[in-house]
Amino acid sequence: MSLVIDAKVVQNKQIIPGHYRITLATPYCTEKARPGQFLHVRCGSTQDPLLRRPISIHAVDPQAGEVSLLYRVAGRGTALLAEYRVGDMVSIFGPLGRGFTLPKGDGKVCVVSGGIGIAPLYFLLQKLAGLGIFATVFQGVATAKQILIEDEIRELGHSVVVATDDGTKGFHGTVTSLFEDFLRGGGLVSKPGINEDGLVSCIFTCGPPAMMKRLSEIAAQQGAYCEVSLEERMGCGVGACLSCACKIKDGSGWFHYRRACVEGPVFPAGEVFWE
Amino acid sequence: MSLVIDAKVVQNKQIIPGHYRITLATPYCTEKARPGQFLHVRCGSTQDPLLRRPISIHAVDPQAGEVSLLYRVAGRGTALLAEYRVGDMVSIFGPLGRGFTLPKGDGKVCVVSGGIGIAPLYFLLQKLAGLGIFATVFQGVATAKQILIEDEIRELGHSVVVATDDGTKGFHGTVTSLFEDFLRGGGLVSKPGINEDGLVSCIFTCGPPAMMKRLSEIAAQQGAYCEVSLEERMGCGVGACLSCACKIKDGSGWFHYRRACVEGPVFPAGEVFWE
Amino acid sequence: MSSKGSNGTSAGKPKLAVNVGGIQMINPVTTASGTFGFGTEYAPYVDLNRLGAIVVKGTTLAPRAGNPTPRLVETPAGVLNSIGLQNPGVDHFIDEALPYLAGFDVPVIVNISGDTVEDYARLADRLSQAGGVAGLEVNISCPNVKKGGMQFGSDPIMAAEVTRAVKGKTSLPVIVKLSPNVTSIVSVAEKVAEAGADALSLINTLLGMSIDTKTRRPFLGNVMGGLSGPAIRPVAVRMVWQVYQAVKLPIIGMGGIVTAEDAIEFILAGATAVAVGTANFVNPHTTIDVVEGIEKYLYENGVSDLNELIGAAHG
Amino acid sequence: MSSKGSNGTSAGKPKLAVNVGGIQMINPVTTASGTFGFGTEYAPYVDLNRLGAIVVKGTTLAPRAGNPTPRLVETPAGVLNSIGLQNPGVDHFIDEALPYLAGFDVPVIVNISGDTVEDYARLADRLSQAGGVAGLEVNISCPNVKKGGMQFGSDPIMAAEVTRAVKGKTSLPVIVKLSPNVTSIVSVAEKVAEAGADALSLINTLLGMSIDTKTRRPFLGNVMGGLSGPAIRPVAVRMVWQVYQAVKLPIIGMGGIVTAEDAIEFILAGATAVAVGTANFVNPHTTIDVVEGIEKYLYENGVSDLNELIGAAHG
Ligand SMILES: Cc1cc2nc3c(=O)[nH]c(=O)nc-3n(C[C@H](O)[C@H](O)[C@H](O)COP(=O)(O)OP(=O)(O)OC[C@H]3O[C@@H](n4cnc5c(N)ncnc54)[C@H](O)[C@@H]3O)c2cc1C
Ligand SMILES: Cc1cc2nc3c(=O)[nH]c(=O)nc-3n(C[C@H](O)[C@H](O)[C@H](O)COP(=O)(O)OP(=O)(O)OC[C@H]3O[C@@H](n4cnc5c(N)ncnc54)[C@H](O)[C@@H]3O)c2cc1C
Ligand SMILES: Cc1cc2nc3c(=O)[nH]c(=O)nc-3n(C[C@H](O)[C@H](O)[C@H](O)COP(=O)(O)O)c2cc1C
Ligand SMILES: Cc1cc2nc3c(=O)[nH]c(=O)nc-3n(C[C@H](O)[C@H](O)[C@H](O)COP(=O)(O)O)c2cc1C
Ligand code: FES
Ligand code: FES
Repeated sequence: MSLVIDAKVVQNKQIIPGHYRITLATPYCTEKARPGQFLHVRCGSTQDPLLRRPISIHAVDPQAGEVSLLYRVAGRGTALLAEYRVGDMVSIFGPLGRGFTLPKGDGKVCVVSGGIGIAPLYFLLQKLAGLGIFATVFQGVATAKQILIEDEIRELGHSVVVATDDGTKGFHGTVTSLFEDFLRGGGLVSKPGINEDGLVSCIFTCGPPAMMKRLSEIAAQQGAYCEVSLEERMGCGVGACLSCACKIKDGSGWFHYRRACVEGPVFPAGEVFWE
Repeated sequence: MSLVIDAKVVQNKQIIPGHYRITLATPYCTEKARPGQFLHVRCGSTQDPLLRRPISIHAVDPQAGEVSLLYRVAGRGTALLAEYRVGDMVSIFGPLGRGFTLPKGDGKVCVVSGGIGIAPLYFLLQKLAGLGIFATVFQGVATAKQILIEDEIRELGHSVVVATDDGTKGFHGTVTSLFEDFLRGGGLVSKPGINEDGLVSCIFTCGPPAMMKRLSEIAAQQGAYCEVSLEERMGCGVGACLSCACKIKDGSGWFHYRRACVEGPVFPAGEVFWE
Repeated sequence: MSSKGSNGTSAGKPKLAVNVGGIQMINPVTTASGTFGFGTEYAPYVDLNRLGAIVVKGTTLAPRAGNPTPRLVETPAGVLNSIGLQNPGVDHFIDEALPYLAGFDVPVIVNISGDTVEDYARLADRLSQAGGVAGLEVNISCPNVKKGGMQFGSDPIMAAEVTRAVKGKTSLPVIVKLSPNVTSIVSVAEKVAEAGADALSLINTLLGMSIDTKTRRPFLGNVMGGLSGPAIRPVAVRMVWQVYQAVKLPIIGMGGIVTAEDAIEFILAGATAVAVGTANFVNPHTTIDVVEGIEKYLYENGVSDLNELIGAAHG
Repeated sequence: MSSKGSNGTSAGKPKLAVNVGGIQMINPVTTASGTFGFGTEYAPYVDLNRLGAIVVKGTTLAPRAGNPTPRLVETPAGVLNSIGLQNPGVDHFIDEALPYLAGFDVPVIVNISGDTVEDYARLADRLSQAGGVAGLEVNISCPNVKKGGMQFGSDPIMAAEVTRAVKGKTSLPVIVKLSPNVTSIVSVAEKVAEAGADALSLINTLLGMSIDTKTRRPFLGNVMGGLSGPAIRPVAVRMVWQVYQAVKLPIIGMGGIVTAEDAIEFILAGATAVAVGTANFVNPHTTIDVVEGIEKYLYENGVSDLNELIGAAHG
């Protein structure tokens, strides 16, 4: 079960311009959370903004009993969240939603992020490292300054390659092009230690819809299992309001709506009805 | 002219339960403010609460360029204000309104407060002390624990006598009874140094309407000049919205509405159309 | 008063029970349709047996897919939604949701919507025979569907017709849920009362919209949506006040209730019961907090029975 | 585009000027009647010459004392007011306020209210002869007065009658201000358009109320009041959107505008101009901030003329 908790802010720091990491003391969530799940966060204490904001669980520190969120200041709610200081209490509700399926078999695991999409994937990478699974992380950002937590990911033992839209660092182009390049065994990433495990068996991705759609096509071509984390505006977070409807294939070539907050936000890429 | 300014919080401290004093760095207001004027304060940064809150200027420190407000946590806005910490910025608009008329002639000056009504009167007492005028302050509160800034007033050179509804300190009864007792030369306050200047020439008062009404009657009987600071719900603070209407005598035995924010909040007691 | 409680005050807890058109509720707090799912979703957070009643998500004859996304956008102190009555249809409701709810000891009120008067009648018929339903809430006021919905709600004659059709097919208490998007809510309430409604729910959402200045297009997939939440409370309280003065039916008041104080505002205006809607999204425990807060208010104000407060602000 | 500005973008500032039913405005931003006094009150904070127009406090034939206090109560993201059209009467306005405003180079629009159709006609007559008035805004929608006011606004036939009466007595542009407390704002707008209105203002306040749970009595001295502020913006935008689709008159949009983005939302929905109301109370400089913000938006989005954005969200 998920709970509404007032959690104490342990840290709330801007890590790159417009992006913050907030660390909350919450042994309950630390214990319950699985990668891909989110917290429904109350930003501020008044009726404006009114609703909670869904933010993925970014990292978990079981020893300290702390959970971290990595967030981009996108509007009013996240701007208020950025004002919280150490010692303040934040009302969180969670962990909520269905997370990533941890891989069991062999084969290469790839993690592909676009922008702030790296947030939930880091927690996944923590868990993978704990299972002795080391992934190659493809991080796409607009420009070098927006690269997030590259070192932290390396510290877990994973490899990281970066694509920037403007070519200021790493691969010059989209992260999907970088990934395709990798699959072809070419270019920037075909250096020792990255592409040597052979077949890609599993892809986890979070980012803009167009990126995730393209990756799900690539995964299908490769015969790799792929999971995507979808974003939809949320109300209740518990499946009651039907606002977070996502189009999921219904088996007959058409779609039915599924709720990102309970049946997702992580879905097998092959089940998503992409538009 | 009054201005909208973001002023830095120098201090914000609970001085008795539910009552705070906030000190703001604002040389502009320090210079412009006159006793009885108020600031229109934005509590929080969102659209709930939406309106500013009128709070009287409580004290001014010209050397430091600081203005203090003394406020009671009455609802949502003041509760949010209590959360501001040193270094935060508060949006203030002011000084606004018409303040007290500083006395020129001889005769005893009396200052009578009920509850949080002491807030604007302290600034008046600062100014009076500066003019070498020392007043007798009658402070009425419900119970001893709610006595406010008694020592600070004494430090300015004024005398203070207290009335508590429950008799836990000073006079047991209302502050108006205490004041009447004083006028009759009796009881608690007729000790050396208080009632020796002779006739009361001037009364300044702020507190619950019933208290101010009674005082204005007493003042009329005594032939003393009396000013009251009225409270009415405010919108704009500049005279445009007509929400802060106060009933003022129109000369024909009836009343017309006057705006507390520009024609007040301080009015000569004799002009108020009491109900 | 012969005995005193151990804490020295008058004996016993204040009485919270109310009766809404024949539905006996242990307290005046219920859920606003569409904000509490079928109850299941909130069961981990709320002991459903502690609610006065549960009003479930709007049900239609056939399943509905609902509107395109985005379906929800926040506005100042409010929320616009255009869910579009997504629901699995009445048969699925009867087969799947009702048996689950039968496990609780709480009146279940089913919110029904149709495209035609006949639809409403058939829904009433089906649900009356299903068993386990305590009452019907007739939604003649949903702004989020093309046909039916608000059209019925904004025309007093049509509203009465739907009411009569439902009454003709059921012996369950019939609560008619009114639309606030009308010139005179009182006219609609009067006609619906004449047509035999047992109670009224008000208000449904205000029709609104919001435009994204980045894309220069409406935010909601369905362009317009229904405004709910604290923003609309003053309108809702006013309508309860007006209808209470004009019509002698019990009212379920709703629109922006977040705290017990908000609920009491509605009760003082004339509501016999209140429903919590959007606030559930913010705090899943709101309904119970409101129940407890009302009890505390009664206690602190020396009111022994909630019924004494109903309409008390009319003085 | 032959020349480029020094910063590399297309030459020149974006054009902000609009025309509202014959009133030429240097930008689309005006003030909502009753929230900006007679202009004087805000002159220390706002260079009145930088406004598109000034709409002054509602004026009546005879002076009015207004309603009992309290007249204002805050609600979530909104404000309820029941000022009750306190004003010194049209003669006083003409003698005292107009000469002051004549010192500025800004169109002055006078908001008029009456108890009878005849009142409106006489006000139109008086003000047309006074000189210095750029247009009349006919308030058929004030919820805070017993007679007239909203009654006219909620009945399309009456609304049209008032419009015709005013048009018959003036050659000034006539803007009719509509009430949102109706089932169909479009029906009212259509009738008013037929009756010869030159422009429409929408919306006035939503009728609401609030009850004090401590005293158990309505907060406002006048019981009900008009709801304004950000809370009502979704309703206002929706109404502008609907009326824009149905009626070919320029619209002054208002209801909860606080930022330039809010103003653009109204313009995209179909407003030619916008009015800032309650937000003036929060920040006396709001009107100018909105003017500057709109200019910035146009600039950043490469829109050379604001008129291109009017109704652009209809796509
Ligand atoms: C399951 C889930 C997990 C998420 N995890 C993260 C995360 O780890 N880090 C992070 O920075 N963000 C995350 N988001 C997105 C985050 O919820 C939004 O950025 C946030 O709600 C914006 O709130 P705001 O008040 O700051 O912005 P608003 O003022 O509400 O809106 C600003 C902008 O954000 C967009 N937006 C608002 N709500 C959502 C939403 N629910 N989904 C997508 N876009 C939205 C709006 O379209 C608008 O352009 C997640 C969203 C979901 C659904
Ligand atoms: C000119 C003036 C000077 C003031 N000076 C001070 C001061 O120095 N210190 C101080 O503590 N308070 C002062 N007040 C009162 C103060 O403005 C209110 O307590 C405050 O606005 C309450 O805001 P809130 O959001 O905390 O309460 P809300 O949630 O808005 O309301 C809580 C309670 O406060 C009452 N209230 C709300 N607004 C007003 C108002 N404008 N006037 C009176 N009561 C109101 C309500 O009736 C309610 O019971 C002054 C008021 C005026 C008009
Ligand atoms: C997401 C959502 C879905 C809703 N669905 C329904 C519905 O199916 N049937 C109905 O009668 N009302 C529906 N409503 C309206 C609510 O029941 C209620 O009347 C309204 O939201 C006002 O209450 P609130 O402000 O407490 O939310 C819905 C409201 C919301 C926010
Ligand atoms: C205090 C106050 C007084 C008002 N007085 C008038 C008036 O005299 N005439 C009128 O047509 N509208 C009046 N209105 C309505 C506003 O002009 C405007 O239509 C409404 O407030 C919505 O805009 P806002 O949300 O920006 O305030 C008044 C509004 C307020 C808040
Ligand atoms: S957010 Fe309410 S159903 Fe998903
Ligand atoms: S507060 Fe607006 S006129 Fe006084």
